[in-house]
Amino acid sequence: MTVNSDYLYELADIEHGYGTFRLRIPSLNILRNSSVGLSGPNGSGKSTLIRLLSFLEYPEKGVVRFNGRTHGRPHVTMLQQDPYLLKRTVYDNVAYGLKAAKDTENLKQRVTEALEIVNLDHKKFIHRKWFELSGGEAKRVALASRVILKPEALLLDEPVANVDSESSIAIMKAITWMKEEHSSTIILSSHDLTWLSSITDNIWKLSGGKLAGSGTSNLIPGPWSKEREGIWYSLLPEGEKVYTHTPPDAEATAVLNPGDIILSLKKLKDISAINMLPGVVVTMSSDINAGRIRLEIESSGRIFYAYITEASASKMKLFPGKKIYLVFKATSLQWI
Amino acid sequence: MTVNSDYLYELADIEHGYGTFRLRIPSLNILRNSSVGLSGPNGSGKSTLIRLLSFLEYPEKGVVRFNGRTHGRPHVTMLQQDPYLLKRTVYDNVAYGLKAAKDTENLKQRVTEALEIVNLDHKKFIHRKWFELSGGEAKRVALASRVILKPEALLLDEPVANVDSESSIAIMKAITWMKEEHSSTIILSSHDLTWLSSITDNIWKLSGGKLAGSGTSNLIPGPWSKEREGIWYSLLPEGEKVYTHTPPDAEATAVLNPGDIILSLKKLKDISAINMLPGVVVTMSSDINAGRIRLEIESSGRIFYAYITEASASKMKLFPGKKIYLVFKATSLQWI
Amino acid sequence: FSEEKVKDSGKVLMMATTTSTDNTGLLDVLAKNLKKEKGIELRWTAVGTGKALQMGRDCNVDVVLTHDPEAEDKFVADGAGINKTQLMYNDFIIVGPKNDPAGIKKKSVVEALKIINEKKAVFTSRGDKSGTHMLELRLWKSAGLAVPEKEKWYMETGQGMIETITIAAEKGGYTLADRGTFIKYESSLKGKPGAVILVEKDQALFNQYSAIEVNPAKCPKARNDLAKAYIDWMKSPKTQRAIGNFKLMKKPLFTPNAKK
Amino acid sequence: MDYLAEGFINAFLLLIRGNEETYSAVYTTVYVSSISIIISLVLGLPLGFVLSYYEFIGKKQIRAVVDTLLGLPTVVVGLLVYAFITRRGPLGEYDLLFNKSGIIAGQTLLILPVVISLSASAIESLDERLRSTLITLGARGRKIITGTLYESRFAIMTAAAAAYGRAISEVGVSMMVGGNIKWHTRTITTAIALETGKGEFAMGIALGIVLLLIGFIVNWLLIFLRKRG
Amino acid sequence: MDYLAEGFINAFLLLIRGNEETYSAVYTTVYVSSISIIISLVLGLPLGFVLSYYEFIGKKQIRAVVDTLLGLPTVVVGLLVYAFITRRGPLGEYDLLFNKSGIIAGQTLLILPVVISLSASAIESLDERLRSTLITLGARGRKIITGTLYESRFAIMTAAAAAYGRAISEVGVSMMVGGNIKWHTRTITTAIALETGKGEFAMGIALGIVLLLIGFIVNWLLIFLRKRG
Ligand SMILES: Nc1ncnc2c1ncn2[C@@H]1O[C@H](COP(=O)(O)OP(=O)(O)OP(=O)(O)O)[C@@H](O)[C@H]1O
Ligand SMILES: Nc1ncnc2c1ncn2[C@@H]1O[C@H](COP(=O)(O)OP(=O)(O)OP(=O)(O)O)[C@@H](O)[C@H]1O
Ligand SMILES: [Mg+2]
Ligand SMILES: [Mg+2]
Repeated sequence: MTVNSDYLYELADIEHGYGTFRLRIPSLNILRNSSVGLSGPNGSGKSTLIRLLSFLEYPEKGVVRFNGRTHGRPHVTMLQQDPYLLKRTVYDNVAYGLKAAKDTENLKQRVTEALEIVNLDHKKFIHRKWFELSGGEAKRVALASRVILKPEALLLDEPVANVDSESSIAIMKAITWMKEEHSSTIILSSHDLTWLSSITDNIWKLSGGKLAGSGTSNLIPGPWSKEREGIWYSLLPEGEKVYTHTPPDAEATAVLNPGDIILSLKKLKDISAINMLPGVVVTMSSDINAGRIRLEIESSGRIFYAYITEASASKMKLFPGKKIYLVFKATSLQWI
Repeated sequence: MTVNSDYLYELADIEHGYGTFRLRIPSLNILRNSSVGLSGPNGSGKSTLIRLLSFLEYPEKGVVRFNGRTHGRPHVTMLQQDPYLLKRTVYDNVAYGLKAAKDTENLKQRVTEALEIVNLDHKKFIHRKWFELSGGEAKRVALASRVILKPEALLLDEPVANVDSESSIAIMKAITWMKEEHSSTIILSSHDLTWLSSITDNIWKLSGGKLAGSGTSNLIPGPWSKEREGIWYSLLPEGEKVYTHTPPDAEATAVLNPGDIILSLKKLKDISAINMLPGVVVTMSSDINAGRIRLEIESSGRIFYAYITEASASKMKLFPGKKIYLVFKATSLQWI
Repeated sequence: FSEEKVKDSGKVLMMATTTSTDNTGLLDVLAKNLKKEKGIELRWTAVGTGKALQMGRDCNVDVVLTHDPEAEDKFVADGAGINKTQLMYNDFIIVGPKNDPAGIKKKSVVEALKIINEKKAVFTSRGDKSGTHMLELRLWKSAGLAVPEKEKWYMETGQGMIETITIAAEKGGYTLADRGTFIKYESSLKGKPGAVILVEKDQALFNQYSAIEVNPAKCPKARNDLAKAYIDWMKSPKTQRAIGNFKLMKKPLFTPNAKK
Repeated sequence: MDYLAEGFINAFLLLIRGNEETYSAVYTTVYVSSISIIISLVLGLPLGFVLSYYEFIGKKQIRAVVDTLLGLPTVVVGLLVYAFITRRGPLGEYDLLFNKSGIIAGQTLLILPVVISLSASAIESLDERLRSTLITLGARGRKIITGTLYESRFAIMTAAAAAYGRAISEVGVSMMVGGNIKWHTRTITTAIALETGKGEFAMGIALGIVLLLIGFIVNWLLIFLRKRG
Repeated sequence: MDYLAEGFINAFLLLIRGNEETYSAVYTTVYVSSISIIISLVLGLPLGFVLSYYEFIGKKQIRAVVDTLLGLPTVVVGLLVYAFITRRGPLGEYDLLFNKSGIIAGQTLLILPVVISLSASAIESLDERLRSTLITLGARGRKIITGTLYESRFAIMTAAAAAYGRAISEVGVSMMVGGNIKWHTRTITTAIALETGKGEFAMGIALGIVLLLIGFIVNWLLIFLRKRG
């Protein structure tokens, strides 16, 4: 039945929206047993896409295929961004899904395990009522009630917002374990790119309802103004200009691949790259692809992502707080 | 009336709790026009403390003094961890507080400004209904409806959870502006210590309802087991042991000041420090106190915070992904 | 609430009466004449005799028009009312199923009740202390029988006349009814009634209606002047004629018998 | 069955031909129940708020009493009001008996528990975060009440619809206190009782249909207030 | 006012002395209204769920009709049921008229709109995240209904209390369909109507108090179900 058994999800010509917002995905395939991250600014459509993938909503146009079929509810489970606990005890919340599926063997023990997976002490929490929890505890109870179902696809919308750093690690490990032991496919959204890239095979970036390159691309939204013939610019929040060639329309959003950015300690002269933005390194973090370091650089009120090898990092003596220049060509900006 | 006019808040002998949880604060004073961060694991009492400071609840024991008085509601405003929007339009949500205070001069313009402060395009959002928002947008609308009130004390419970990185910067700047232009006192909680330390004068750490040192202290919870006379240890999630001298009780939590940690590239021998944990640098970020770099190091499933100067960072060629050892003495652990 | 002030200033007479006078439509005709001739606005509330007298006792009405001689006498004796005046009568009948299973047709009332008791035929009773009910109780007594209250065949409906007839018809039983209501019942069923008249024109079945003024000594606010005028007007030959001429389904319902 | 069909025809004729008696009863019904519902909402909503928003000793007991009063038979309310406003009663001098104001008092008493109980339940179902949101936004006193009621506006509207339904359909109070006096205190329901008592079942059904039409118009208007679907 | 005091004493005497007639009416009332409420909940809760959970064309209109039926006078329901179950009606052969089963049918018809409307309103007030939570946890079909009703259990209990109140306090159906036959179909409310009609106002009040006592016991039991406060 399945056209290509390597793909768990196949999306074609999707269009979906509310009000003025439209999610448009011409094509997207998700490999079985992979883990995919979704990033992008608020309102870019991450939650909308996750709702479509969990079959909570059906797209207005196009189809979402799961294992080649157009429905997949029993095999998919999702954690909402702002999860809701049933008005019952923690135990009843976590056990609910298994009870609904009439799979109640060893229930007590499985609930205990699920709580441990999300780093909650079952002795302390199992008998609490839904309102006797802090924000992060509630989030983790909701997560436990999904993890316990061991679904084919596990969709998590911002699972570590409000969660403490130790539990983030625990959740990261739980997700890896789900992927390895239960061959689950994992789809996650998060604003914490460090966390997200430590757990996913690749990250899709969304912007205004469109896929804007994969990985941790930089987005440069419009409006674009004309500087002179063939050269247009967009203003960053604190006044610096990003230059490009003629944009498709004045409101278009440009994508800048982090790999296309050159870092320099000094202002460079007489080079072909037109963009030279002053910035400050905010954080450096290790990337899942060993040997590479991910940088967050603030420039004119906006965060840019860039990569650097360990070798050049130590050669440039880069550390957080250091002032540097971001150098890239007008043609490096691509349109979505 | 006020005993000491430098302090906006004076807390003495506070005790408050639900179920088995107790928040106990023998004494805490918050300087006027300062910005204070609250950190700590889930369930440590951050939200509880913020509710007390916002006079939403009154402590079972002890008093919270605001400007020397025991109530302060009209001068304090708070953003809940999991904010709730009134079932009205964005405009009505943001304008609600000013209307309630019958302060409606220039209302439209002030609402527009408040939305811009939280990085929302007022033209796009002002007429939306409460349910026509993404998670991060809703959070920012809730924040705008607090910022617009320009209160004497602004309490924000995890203001940037679910918020994208660009908006985080905008919110950071808005808060700084509130502090400088309106002499507001700001109290924030967050799990994002990088963000938090970039905006606060100092951070209080909470653990199990108690203040556990200021700043980004490391917490090492029990249970403690006896290794031999005078030497006890606590197991980290992945099996490493942290040693200390006799704890006050087996369940006590120890505090380890980041300044007491020595970083080493090699395993050290024949030294007086008993603890030597292998770890990996996860992130490096610039600290508000210039010249210092904050490190997050994962060791045995737990994150440790440490500081290092720029000079030693470049001498040691430290970068994210590097393996190092955390060295500290048994006596560096303090009990709360 | 301006229209309600009329009651104090204008000539508004408040009367409590039984449902039979109201349901037949007699009062609508009389009230129109009274307004025209005397300028008195008659307002009435139609309830059971028991309740009507109680409303008189409570001073909530100025005059009562009822049909239960014993209760009326007690009402006057208690000092609640004065000047009891007989105005008209109609008569009662016993109705039952057309095939008359117990066989009481054309018997006297006393005999009919005896047969019903013997054969344990279904009998529905108003059971509501209305004039009709009180008469029924007296009839059982004069037949030398105890009221068969707890018998299975004896059903107390505790409802109005029409309902009681309807229940009798549904259950294939007998009941005591006033002629006026029965005519109404027949007419509403368009000539396919579930019950027919079996016993009638017995002296014991006369049903006397009387008006009583509420005692102004006990109820100072009562409009005794209007009550007196109303009763006088009811007694007048013209009104008495009008009562005699009042017909439903072309059948006269009431016989005027006010003493001159 | 015949009189159902006949009832429909009669209802139509009554309204088309402009039967004066019917219009008088319609007017009385609408007048009396509209005033009753307004008074009950004004009194009942704040009480419902207090009963759900605050914690106090005896709260549950009071709630049980209010819920019990939902089952107050209309005749009993009629009797109670009668006892007070009868000429010999404590309020006898105000001349409320057999007047519309008496019916209004009785209906208000009758539907007040409906408004209190249903609005308390509506407010209880609200998100717990609403309270702290209103307070942190600076709402005080009356603003908290109105803000809370506004958040539960759809459920409050259902409460109002249920209370209105109870008012226009009740017969015990109107009969006992109003007296079913033609042109004056006769409501549609007392007219139905009268017609049914006369055996005019078709007429009773006809008037019932008229009453339902009124209710339908009122509820149709409410729909326009419920914008969000 | 005397009636009130006298009524209280009478109520006390009725219950203490074990008045047989009263106990018979109490039994009939409780029996009839308990069965009616059970049938109405079984039918009404799923209908209320459908009316609030799904989106379909005509939903608002149906809701307006249901809300209108909240104002259905009990006499009219009585007449309707009567038309069907009279000997000459379509269901005449089943001998429902003047029997408890007839009253049950009528009361069910009467309180079904109450259950539907109030439960629909209760479910509408639920957090919108509940639906997606139940679905993502794998609930299907009946599980979604029960899960949703369970989340709104406090408001549903209020709906049940309101419906029960309407059933035990109604008089039109019991009178018209039941016939108020002593020892058989006489309920407390028809007994009250009878006593009041006789002018025995104190007795009417006394029976009203007895009825309220029953209601209070029922609501008191419900309190123990509402654990969370
Ligand atoms: N019910 C709705 N009606 C109208 N607009 C909506 C609705 N739900 C979401 N939107 C809009 O759709 C867009 C996409 O929302 P979505 O929740 O998918 O964003 P997101 O990427 O998850 O954002 P966030 O990071 O804030 O969670 C937003 O602009 C939002 O305002
Ligand atoms: N209503 C309640 N009843 C019982 N226990 C409660 C209640 N609210 C909170 N708690 C408990 O009190 C403790 C402190 O909660 P609090 O919300 O202050 O934590 P927090 O530090 O804000 O955590 P988080 O980072 O998850 O937001 C937690 O253990 C929580 O389970
Ligand atoms: Mg989202
Ligand atoms: Mg919290």
